Amino acid sequence: ADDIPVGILLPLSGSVAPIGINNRRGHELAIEEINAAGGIKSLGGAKLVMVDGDTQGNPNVGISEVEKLARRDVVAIMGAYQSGVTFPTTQMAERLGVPYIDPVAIADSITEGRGFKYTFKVSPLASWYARDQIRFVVDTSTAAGNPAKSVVLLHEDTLFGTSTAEGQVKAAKEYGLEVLADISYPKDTPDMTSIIAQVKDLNPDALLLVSYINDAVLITRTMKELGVNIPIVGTSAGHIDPAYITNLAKDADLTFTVGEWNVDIDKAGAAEIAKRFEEKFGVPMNGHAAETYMSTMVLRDALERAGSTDRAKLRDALAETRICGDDNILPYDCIRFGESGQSPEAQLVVLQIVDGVHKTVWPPEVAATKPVWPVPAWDAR
Amino acid sequence: MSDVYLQALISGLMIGGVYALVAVGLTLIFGVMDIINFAHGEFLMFGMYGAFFASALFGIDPYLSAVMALPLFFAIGWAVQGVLIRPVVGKSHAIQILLTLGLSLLMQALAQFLFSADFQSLKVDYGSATFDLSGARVSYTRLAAFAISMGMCAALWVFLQRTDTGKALRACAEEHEGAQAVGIDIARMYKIAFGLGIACVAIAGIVMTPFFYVAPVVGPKFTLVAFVIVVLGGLGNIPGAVAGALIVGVVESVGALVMPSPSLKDLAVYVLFILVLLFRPQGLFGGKGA
Amino acid sequence: MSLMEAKGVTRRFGGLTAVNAVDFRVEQGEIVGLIGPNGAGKTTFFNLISGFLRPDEGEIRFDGQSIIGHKPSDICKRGMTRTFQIVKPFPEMTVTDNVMVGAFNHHRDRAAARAKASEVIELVGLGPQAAKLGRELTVAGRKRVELAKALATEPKLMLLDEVMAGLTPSEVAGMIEVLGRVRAAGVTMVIVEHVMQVIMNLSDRIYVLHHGEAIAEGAPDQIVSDAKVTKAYLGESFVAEAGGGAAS
Amino acid sequence: MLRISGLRTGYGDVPILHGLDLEIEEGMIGAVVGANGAGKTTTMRAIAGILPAWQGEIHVAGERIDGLAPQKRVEAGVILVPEGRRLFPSMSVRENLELGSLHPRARSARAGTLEQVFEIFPRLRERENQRAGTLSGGEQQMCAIGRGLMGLPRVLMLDEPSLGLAPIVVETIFDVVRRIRAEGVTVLMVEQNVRHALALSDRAWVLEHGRIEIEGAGDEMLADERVRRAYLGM
Amino acid sequence: MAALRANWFYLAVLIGLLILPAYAESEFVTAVMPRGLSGSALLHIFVLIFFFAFMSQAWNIIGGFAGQLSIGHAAFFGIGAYVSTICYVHLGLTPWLGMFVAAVFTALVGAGLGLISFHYGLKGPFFALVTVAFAEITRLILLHWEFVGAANGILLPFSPNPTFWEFQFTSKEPYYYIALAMMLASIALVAWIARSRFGYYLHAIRQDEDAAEAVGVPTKRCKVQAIALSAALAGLGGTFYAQYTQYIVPDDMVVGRVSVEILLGAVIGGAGTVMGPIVGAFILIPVGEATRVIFEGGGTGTSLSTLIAADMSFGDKFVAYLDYLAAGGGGGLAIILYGCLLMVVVLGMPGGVLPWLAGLRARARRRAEASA
Ligand SMILES: Nc1ncnc2c1ncn2[C@@H]1O[C@H](COP(=O)(O)OP(=O)(O)OP(=O)(O)O)[C@@H](O)[C@H]1O
Ligand SMILES: Nc1ncnc2c1ncn2[C@@H]1O[C@H](COP(=O)(O)OP(=O)(O)OP(=O)(O)O)[C@@H](O)[C@H]1O
Ligand SMILES: [Mg+2]
Ligand SMILES: [Mg+2]
Repeated sequence: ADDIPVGILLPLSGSVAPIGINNRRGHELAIEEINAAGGIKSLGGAKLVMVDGDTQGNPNVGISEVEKLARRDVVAIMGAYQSGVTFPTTQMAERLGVPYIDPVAIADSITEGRGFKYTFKVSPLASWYARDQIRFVVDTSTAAGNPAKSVVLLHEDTLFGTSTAEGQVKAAKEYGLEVLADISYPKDTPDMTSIIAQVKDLNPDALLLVSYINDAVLITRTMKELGVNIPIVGTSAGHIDPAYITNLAKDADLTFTVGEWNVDIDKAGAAEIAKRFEEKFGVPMNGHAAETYMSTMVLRDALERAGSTDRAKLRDALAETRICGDDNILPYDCIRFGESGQSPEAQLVVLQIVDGVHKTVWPPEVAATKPVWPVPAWDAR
Repeated sequence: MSDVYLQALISGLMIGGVYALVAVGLTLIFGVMDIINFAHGEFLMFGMYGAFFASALFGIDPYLSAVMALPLFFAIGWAVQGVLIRPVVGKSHAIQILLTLGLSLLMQALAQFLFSADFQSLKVDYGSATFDLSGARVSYTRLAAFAISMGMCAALWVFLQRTDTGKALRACAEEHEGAQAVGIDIARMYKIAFGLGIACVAIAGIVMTPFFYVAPVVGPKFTLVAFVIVVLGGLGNIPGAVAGALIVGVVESVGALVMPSPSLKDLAVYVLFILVLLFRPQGLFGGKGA
Repeated sequence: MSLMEAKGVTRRFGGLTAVNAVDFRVEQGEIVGLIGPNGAGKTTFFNLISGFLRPDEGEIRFDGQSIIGHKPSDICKRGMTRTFQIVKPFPEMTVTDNVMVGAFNHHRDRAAARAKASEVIELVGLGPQAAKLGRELTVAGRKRVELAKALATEPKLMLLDEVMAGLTPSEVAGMIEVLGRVRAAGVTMVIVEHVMQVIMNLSDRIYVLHHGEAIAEGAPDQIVSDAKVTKAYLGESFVAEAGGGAAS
Repeated sequence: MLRISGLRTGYGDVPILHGLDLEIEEGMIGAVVGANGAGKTTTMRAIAGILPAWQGEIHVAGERIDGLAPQKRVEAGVILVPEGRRLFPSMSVRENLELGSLHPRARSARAGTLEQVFEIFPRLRERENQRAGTLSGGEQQMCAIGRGLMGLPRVLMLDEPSLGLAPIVVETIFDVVRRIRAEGVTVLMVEQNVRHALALSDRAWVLEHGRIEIEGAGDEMLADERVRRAYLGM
Repeated sequence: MAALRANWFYLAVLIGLLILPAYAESEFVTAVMPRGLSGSALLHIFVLIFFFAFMSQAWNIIGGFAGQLSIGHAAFFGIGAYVSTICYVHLGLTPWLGMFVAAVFTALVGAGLGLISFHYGLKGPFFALVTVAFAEITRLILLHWEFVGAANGILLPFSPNPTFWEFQFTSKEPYYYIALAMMLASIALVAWIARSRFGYYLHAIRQDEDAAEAVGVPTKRCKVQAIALSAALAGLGGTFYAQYTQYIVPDDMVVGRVSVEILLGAVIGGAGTVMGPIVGAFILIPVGEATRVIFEGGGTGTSLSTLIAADMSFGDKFVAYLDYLAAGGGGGLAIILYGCLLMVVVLGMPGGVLPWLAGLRARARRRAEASA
C-alpha cells in the first residue's frame, strides 16, 4: 500500500524551536510504533510518513507551510504549538478542507465560537489550566492545615501569558483566593530582580507563574538570590520543560507545575511508552510529547475507521473518536471531540520536582506521591 | 516597600554595569566605522556559549574564560571585519544595516545548528551566593560582572584618550582621507575597532553566564538596549555610554515597579530614548551628535 | 528701499562672537564684495542672512520684509539663494539633475525645469560635464555646479561664497565674464572671495569684516588704500604688486 | 629626490593620468599647474598611495615606493597635505597636529616639531584646544599644513595650499613653503595661484588631460607665451 | 534602447502574472514546480511576493527616495491592520472602506512621527533608531490595550460563505488579483513620483539636505509628506494582511522581523529606484520558500545537553557531536542558507540588484566606446 503522508507543522527554528522539536518527538515515536505494528490495517498496512512544515514561529510562514503540506497530499495536519500560529493555520486548513489536530496549543478561541469543521483540539482549554492550578493550591494548602488566602500572578506579556492569567484571575475569584497582584513581565528580559523583590514584598501564599523556560529559570534563580520562599506553581511550558531541571539542578526542586501528563501517572502503558521515548531521544518524555503522541494515535484510529485517505471521510471519522481507559495515556478517561472540536474531558495534573524528577502530586486519583507544601526556606534545603 | 526600591536600584546598577560594556563595544564600532552593528548581541551570545562549553566540558571557570576571551574574540572581530564588514564601510546605512542584520540572523541560526536551540545555564557553586546591603541582597556574581565591566570600560577609555593608537582610532572615525594622509592604516584601525568592540561584548556575555542563561536568541535584546545607551550617552563617548548604561539599568529596574505593569518597563526606556534624541541629540553627555 | 538690509546682526558661538553687530545693505542691481581675513565671519554672516543660522540679535529684511526665523527654502522662494563655500553637490545626481532641483523652484513642470537647467549649465560653462555625476567632479567643477544650482532658482539676490576658489586665473577671467552676464540679467549679488582679481573687477562696493565686525565699507579703490584693510587682510606685498595687477 | 615615470591611474576603470613623467631634485620647490580636472590632485593622491598606480614607477630618494601602503610612504617621508584640508573636525587642533606624527621617527621628535609649528602659525597656538571643525577656512589650512610638517616630511606635497585664503595668509603660506625648503625638504605643490607658484618654484610642469605638456624652470614658465595665455589670463 | 527592452520584459512578466492563476493547477506547472508548490500553494507564494513588493514599495518612498531609513514600518503596517479590523469588527464597516480609514489614520501617525523627528533634525542612523523605538512603543501599547485585545489580538470573524464586501474569499484567486493590483498601483504611484518635482526633491534631500534647502526645497515638508504617504500605503497593506490571515496580534506583526522584511526587498532590489522593491520581492520570497523546501524541518531531535552531561571521554563526545551535526544538528539550516545568500547579495551588489545591473551595462558601454 502507498505510504500515508502526515503533516507535522511546528516551529523547528527560531526562539521556540526547542519546544517545537520536543513536540515533534511525540509524533515521531508514535509513527514509528504504528508502522512497526503493521501500519494502518484497513488501508492494507499503509505506513505513515511525517512531512515536516517549519513555521519558524511565524504565522505567515505557517500559512505557506499549510499550503505546501496540503499540496503534498497529507491526510491531516498536526500542530502548530503556538496559538498565534494555530489561529491562521487552522483557518487555512478549514478553507482547504484538511483535518487539523491541535495537540498542544491551548487558547480557548482556537475552537470556541469559531464553528470550524476540520479542527480537533486534544489539548485542554487555557482556562482549565488556571482552574486546576487554583483548585490544587486550595486543596493542598487546606490539607496542609493552613489554607492559602492569597496569590500573586506573574506571567509573560504574550498571548500565552495574558490569556492564561485572565483565566487565573477568574478561577481565583471563584475559589475564594485573593489576587494580590497580576504582574506581566516582558519576555526574555535580562534582569528580574526588581520584579521578584516586589513579589517578596507582597508575600503571597503562592506564586502562580506563566513562563517559558528561560524566564522560568531566571525567576527561580532570582528568587533564590533574594531568599523568596514562596511556593512556585508554574503553568506547564517552562516549568515542565526537562531543561528547567538541567539548568537549575538542585534549585529546581520543590517547584510545582501544572502539567498535561507525567511519566509516573497512574495509567497502564504510560511508563512503558515513556521509557521507549527516553531511550530513543535521550530526554524524558513530557506532557507535550504525550499529547503529540496521543494525537498521532487519534489520527491512526480515525484512519483505521475511515478506511480511506479521503480528507472529508477522515474528518467524519475523527469527529466520532473515542479513545478511552488504558488506550489513552493522558490523565483522564476518554479522548473524544465535542461540537466545537474540543476534547471535553481533558484534565490536568500538578507535578512537583523531587530530587530532580517531576512527580505527580495532584489530583489524588492519579497522584504518585504527596506534595511537599509549604516549601522550606532556600537556606534550609 | 523602600527595601524594594533599594533592591531595584542596586540590581539596576548591576545590570547597567554589564550593559555598559556591551554599549561601549558598540559605540566604538559605531563611532569609528560609522557602522550600525545589529549583530552585536550575537557576539555576546557566542561569548556566553564559549564560557558555557568551557565550563561544561573542561570545568573552566567563567572568569578565567573571560580572560581568555579577550584575545580570542579580538581575533574573531578582526577576522569578521576583514571579511564581511570591510566591503560595506562607507556605503549607505541601509546596506550596512542589512548586512549586520543578515549576520545576526545567520549567527543565530548557526548557533542553533551547532549548539541546539535549548536554553543552557552554566553551573558554578558560587552561582547564587549573596550578601546583605542594608536590607537589599547583592549577589557576588552580579557584583563581579559589574566590577569587571566597569574596569574594562575604564581601561578602554584610557586607551582611546592616551595612546596614539587610540587617537588614530578616533581620527579614522572622522576623516578617512585625512587619516590616510597622516599615515594611519585605516584598514588596520577598523579591524582593531571591531576586534575591541567584539571582545568587549563577548566578555560582557561571559561575566553574565554565572547568573544568566544562554540560547541562540539572547542577542537582539542586548543589541537594542546598547543602541539606546549609545545614543543616550552620546555617539563615540565612552564615559557617556557608561553613564547611559547605568541610567538605563536603573530606569528598567525601577520602571518595573512604577509602571502600571513591569512589562511596560521597556516603554519607559524607549520614551526616555526618544526624548533624549529630540532634545539632546548629542546625547546626555555630548558626542558626535545626530 | 534696499533689496536686502541687515542691522546690528550678531551671532555668538560659545564665547566667540563670530558676527558682531554688523550693518549691511545691498541695493537692487549691485554687486557687493565681502572680504576679510579667514575666520572673520563671512560664511557665518551668509548663514545668518540665508536662514541656515538664526542671529542672536539684529534685524534682516529682504525685499522689505523681515526674514528672521524663516527657513532657507522659504528665503530661497522669496528670491535669495546662496552657494556653499564647502561645496555641496548632490553626489549621485548628474549635473543636469543637480541643477534641475534648483530650477524646480520656479517651474513645477519637468520639461520646463530641464530647459532652464540646460540654459544655466551652458551659461556657467558646464556643458561638456552635464552628464557627469556630482561626485565625479573636481572641486572647481563642483563650484560651478554650486553657481548653476543657485542661478537656476532664478534669484533676485545671490550670495556667492568663494565660487572662484581653485580656478586658474584664465578660468577666473571666464567666470567674471559669466557673472557680468548674470548681473546684466538683473541679478544682484554679494560675493565672498579671496581672489582679489574678482573682487576688484566685479564689486561696486566692498564691505570688510574683521573679527566679526565691519571695519570698512566703500568703493574698491577706497578699500585697497585703506590702511586698516591692508593691515588686517591684504598685506603690504599685495598692495605693492596689485598696483599694477588691478590696472591690467 | 622624487621621480615619477610613466604613471597611469584613474578612478574605477576611467583613466585620468596617461603616463606621467616628473622629476624633482632634493630641496627644490616644484609646482604643478593646470586646468580643472587636468589630474593634478590625482597625481598627488597616486604619489601618496591613496589611489593605487595602474602602471609606472615612483621613486623617492632612489627607493621605489609605488607598491607601498600609504602609511609606509608617510614613514618614508612622503607626506600629502590634501586638497580640502581633511582635518579631524571634532578633535582639537593639538590632537590633529599630534596625529601628524604617528610613525616612530616623527613621534620621538613630537614636542620639538610641535613647538616649531606653533612658531610658524601662532594662530594655531591660540586655538590649540578648539575643535578643528569650527576653525575658519584659513585656520584649517594652517592646521593641515602644520599637521603635514609634524610628520617630518622629506617630500611635502601641498594640494592647493592657498585655496580660500586671505591674501595676507597666502603670503604667510608661501613664506612657510620657502622656510620648509630652506630646511632641506623637497616641496611639490599644486597651485591655482599660478603667478605666485611659478615665481616661487624651481621647477614647474603644466599638466593637461593627464599628461605633462610643458616643463621648465619656474621663471621661464612665467615668461612662456602659452602659459601666460592659458593660465595667467593675459 | 536598454530601457525599451526592459519595458518589453516587464510587460511580458505582467501578462504572465495575469494569466498565471488559470494555469496554476496545470500539469505543466505541477511537474515543473518542486514538492507541491503548485495550485493554491503557488498562488499563496505569489500573494506574498506581491504583498511584500507592495510593502517594500511603500517603504521605498521614505526609505529609498527620501533616504530616511525607517526600521519601524511594521508599526504602520500593524496600525493599519488594527484600524480597519476594528472598523470591521466593531462598526461593521467593510474592509474595502476600512482600508482607506486605515490609510488616513496611518498617514496621520506617520506625519506626526515625521513632524517630531524632522523638526528636531533627526537624520541617518538616529532617525532609524527612533523608528525602531516607535515600533516597539506601538507594540507595547497594543500589547496592553484591552480594547484591541491586548496580547490576544483580534480573531476576525470567519464566514464559511463570505461575500465580496467581507473581503474574504474561499479561493486564492481573488487575493491574488487584489495583491497584484495593489502592487501595480504602487509601482504606478512611485513611477509618477520619480518623474515629478516631488521625486527630484526627495532625491536631493537624500543626498544633501542643506544643499537642497538652499535651492528652495522645503525639506521638512517633503520628508513629512513622504513618510505620511509611505505610512498610508503600509496601512493599506496592513488591512490586506489582516483580511488574508484573518488574525492580528501585536507580537507577530509589530516586530523587528516584519520591519526588516518590509525594507529588505527595496534594499536588495535597489532603494530609490522604481522597480527595485519589486525585483527584490521577486527574489527574496522565492529564495525564502526554496531554502525551506531544501532544508525541510529541524534538526535531529536529540538533545545536546544529554551529550554534554554524558559519561564519555571528550574524544567520544566529539565523535558523537559530529554525528549530531551530520544529522542536521539543532536545526536552522534553512535560515543559515537564506542568511548566506542574503550576505552574498549585499556584499556583491551593495547598491541593490538593479543599480548593479545598470553599472554593468554602463561599464560595457564604456568599454565598447573605448574600443570604438
Ligand atoms: N559652529 C561653530 N562653532 C564654533 N565656532 C564657529 C562655528 N562656525 C564658525 N565658527 C568660528 O567663527 C569664526 C568665523 O567663521 P567663518 O567661517 O564665518 O569665517 P570666514 O570669514 O568665512 O572665513 P574663511 O574666509 O576662512 O572662510 C571662526 O573663528 C570660526 O572658527
Ligand atoms: N572620486 C572620483 N571618481 C571619479 N572621477 C573622479 C574622482 N575624483 C576626480 N575624478 C575625475 O578625475 C579627473 C581629474 O581630477 P583631479 O582632481 O585630479 O583634477 P585637478 O587637476 O586636481 O583639478 P582641480 O584643479 O579642479 O582640483 C576629473 O575629470 C574628475 O572628474
Ligand atoms: Mg568662509
Ligand atoms: Mg585638485
